Amino acid sequence: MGKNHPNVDPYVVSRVRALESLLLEQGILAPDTVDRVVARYEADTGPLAGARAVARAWLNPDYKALLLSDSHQALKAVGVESYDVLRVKENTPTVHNLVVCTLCSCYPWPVLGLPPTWYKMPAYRSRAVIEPRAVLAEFGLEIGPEREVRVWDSSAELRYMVMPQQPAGTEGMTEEQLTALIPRDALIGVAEVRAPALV
Amino acid sequence: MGKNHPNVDPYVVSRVRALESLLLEQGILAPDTVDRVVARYEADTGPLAGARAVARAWLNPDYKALLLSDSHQALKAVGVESYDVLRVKENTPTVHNLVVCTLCSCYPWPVLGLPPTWYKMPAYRSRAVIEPRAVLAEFGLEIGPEREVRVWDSSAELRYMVMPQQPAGTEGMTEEQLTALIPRDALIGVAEVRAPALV
Amino acid sequence: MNGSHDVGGMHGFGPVTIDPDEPLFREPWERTVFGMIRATLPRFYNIDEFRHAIERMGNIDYLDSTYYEHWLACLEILLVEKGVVAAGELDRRARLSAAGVLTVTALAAQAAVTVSHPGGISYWREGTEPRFAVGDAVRARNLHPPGHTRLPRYARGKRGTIAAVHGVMVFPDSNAHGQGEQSQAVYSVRFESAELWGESADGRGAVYLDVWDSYLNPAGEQP
Amino acid sequence: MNGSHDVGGMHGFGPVTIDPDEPLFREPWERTVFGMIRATLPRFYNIDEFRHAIERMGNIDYLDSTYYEHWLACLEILLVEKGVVAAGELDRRARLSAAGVLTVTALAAQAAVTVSHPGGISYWREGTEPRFAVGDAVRARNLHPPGHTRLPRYARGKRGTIAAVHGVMVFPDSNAHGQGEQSQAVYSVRFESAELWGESADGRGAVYLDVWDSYLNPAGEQP
Repeated sequence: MGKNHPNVDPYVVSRVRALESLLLEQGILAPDTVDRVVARYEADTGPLAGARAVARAWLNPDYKALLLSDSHQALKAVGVESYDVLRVKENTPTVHNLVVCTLCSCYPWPVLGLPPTWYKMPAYRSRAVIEPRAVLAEFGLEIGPEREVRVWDSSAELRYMVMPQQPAGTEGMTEEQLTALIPRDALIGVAEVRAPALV
Repeated sequence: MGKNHPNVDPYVVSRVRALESLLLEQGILAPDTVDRVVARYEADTGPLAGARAVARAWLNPDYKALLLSDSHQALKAVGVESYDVLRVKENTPTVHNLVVCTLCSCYPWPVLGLPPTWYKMPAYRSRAVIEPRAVLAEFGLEIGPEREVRVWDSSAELRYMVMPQQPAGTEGMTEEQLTALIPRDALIGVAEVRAPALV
Repeated sequence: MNGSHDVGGMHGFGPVTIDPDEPLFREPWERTVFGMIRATLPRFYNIDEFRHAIERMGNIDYLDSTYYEHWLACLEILLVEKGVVAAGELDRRARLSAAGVLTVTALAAQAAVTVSHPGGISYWREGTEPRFAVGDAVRARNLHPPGHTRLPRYARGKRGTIAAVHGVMVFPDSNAHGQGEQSQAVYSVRFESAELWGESADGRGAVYLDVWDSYLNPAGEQP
Repeated sequence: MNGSHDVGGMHGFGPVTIDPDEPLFREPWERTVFGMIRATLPRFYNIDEFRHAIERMGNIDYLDSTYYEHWLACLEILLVEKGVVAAGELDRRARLSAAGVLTVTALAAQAAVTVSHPGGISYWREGTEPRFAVGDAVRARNLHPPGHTRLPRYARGKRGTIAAVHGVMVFPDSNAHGQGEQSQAVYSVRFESAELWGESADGRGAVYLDVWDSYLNPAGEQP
């Protein structure tokens, strides 16, 4: 299992198939259940709902205030229903925010999709709380010593998303254009949003 | 490697042989070095020097005082030279002592030989400091709630040995007889010394 | 439980390894495991039992296996414990599957199994007034329960400040062990990096944890 | 280093497993590794470099390997780092050995390699007056160095009492990293079980740790 055997493990495959067969026979799974529950994550690979909410917040101060104070209502406006546990943390010139789950891998699926593998691995989870600046530097993000780093460790059922700073040079862009600029990593807090390069 | 593969690992054997060949060629090992350095541990499997020191202490109050206050001098009398880091901790009706090394596997080789595998494993090392009574119970030793358990975690170059209580019914026995009664585990603190069963 | 899952502040796991091209699932079996968890949680076990089952894998297996292997272990542990599948039958079928002779028959009558939406499970509860208010100085208790807990080791005994009062939520330490929801206030607590890590802190900053009421004491009290 | 080796207070490793009939060495290669460590320590590396090399194995490998596998890893790491053996040559010979074609030639001229007796290495040093005396109330500092340290995580930030002043000894945190002996006082410090584990303590008792001076503050100061 695990890191020493990254490829298909026939033992694991057999166990999964055995379990699946038992759940199918008992009607706990239908033949199409797996396809149905993974469909939205396989389809919804971007632009993400979270990116859209951030883009709208950049353009609309009222929406931004709502997203920061009552994300439940704000998310409905970008098509995410019934997600009442998200807290959005705004990056500023003096504060950079970063999201982690040290105890497992909690992550805001409805707004960001399924987490990347690195988010779920001990290397990120262990280091994000004790040396966030070193971790961010590995992602290419140097945070100046005067800027505070706030790490949000998702230890309860609350979930966190970062609102990155709008980059200079994107004034006048539409919500659609801004949404496309915002990578998932900026919403976790390990990247910034960059203006499109001038060609 | 490790727990999932307890048997001979051909990879490990090859590495060891490769390393040994390099050290032999450079004269860092001689053909007999390994035999010579393990000889005393393979020969000296008991009675242990530690057991002899404890037996003598039971019989001789002056020796006991010396063993508890200056083990360096006391150990010379039982044939252990130059071991100036041992501290002997006496069990009493109100105190039970237990030895562990949570960070690695430090152990008083010159008086107790090489440690048993359980002493070196995470199960013992992790639990001895947080639930010593539960660990002792698994070894068959129930410590009453009024009795204090002192755990000696060997975090520096000091080493620890427990002086168990002399069991009732062994008065009049010789040092030789008492030495043979004292098991290694009693000197680590996970056993008591029992009088020989009446036959 | 002071287990290997509680990695916050550990060294020795190496650099963060990023695969920019990784697929959503690396193997088809991961996809199946994902679906099986979604179809059985919370029908047969709750989220806290799910997390604790992973913690119960054992420290070495936990670290030496992947995310979806954790989920598989959880399914095997909980569906057997809850009586949904029999351990022996699971083993028997795994052997048949390994030999390529497992016949799978879906129950014909149930084309439409409904699966709860993850967002549809609410952990909010009604409850009493919170004990602490924003700005209060608190200290995380020095707790080491052998069972499930969501107070990571790195925060225990440390002082913090209430940054927000979230509301009342189900208590994982009881809910993971069949001891009911015992719902209580949850706070966002700010712990300064220097308080958590001393001189090893890597600069200005803080960690915010979501902390249940019973994990906290007023700052003046000992942990 | 907050690594997997620092297991004090962890759960999840299962019961203590005792084999009353275990041999001194389970395999011949363990015996060879034992001899190789004895022949090279302290000639090529010191005890603190030895311990830290094991800690540097990585958290998974550390937990998923046996005691003598730890020693082998240490030999491979340190003898390569110290230039005693070349990594490539070691790999080459391991392949030859695996193929059963490794020829071993001992250096003829050195029948009498002398090996230091472990008791013959002294860690005691001369030094200044200790800062603390028996009975003093102290608090272990909240240190999280990425390198070697002998202050286990479970004691950090905790209050204790000086039970004995051992004397002056080599400081592992520097000696493991080529930064000299920086010798300092070492104390026996008594930590009450209730201080360490709160309500999870399993009864009357205490843990005694041997603690270097620079790991401690007076109890009144913050950790």
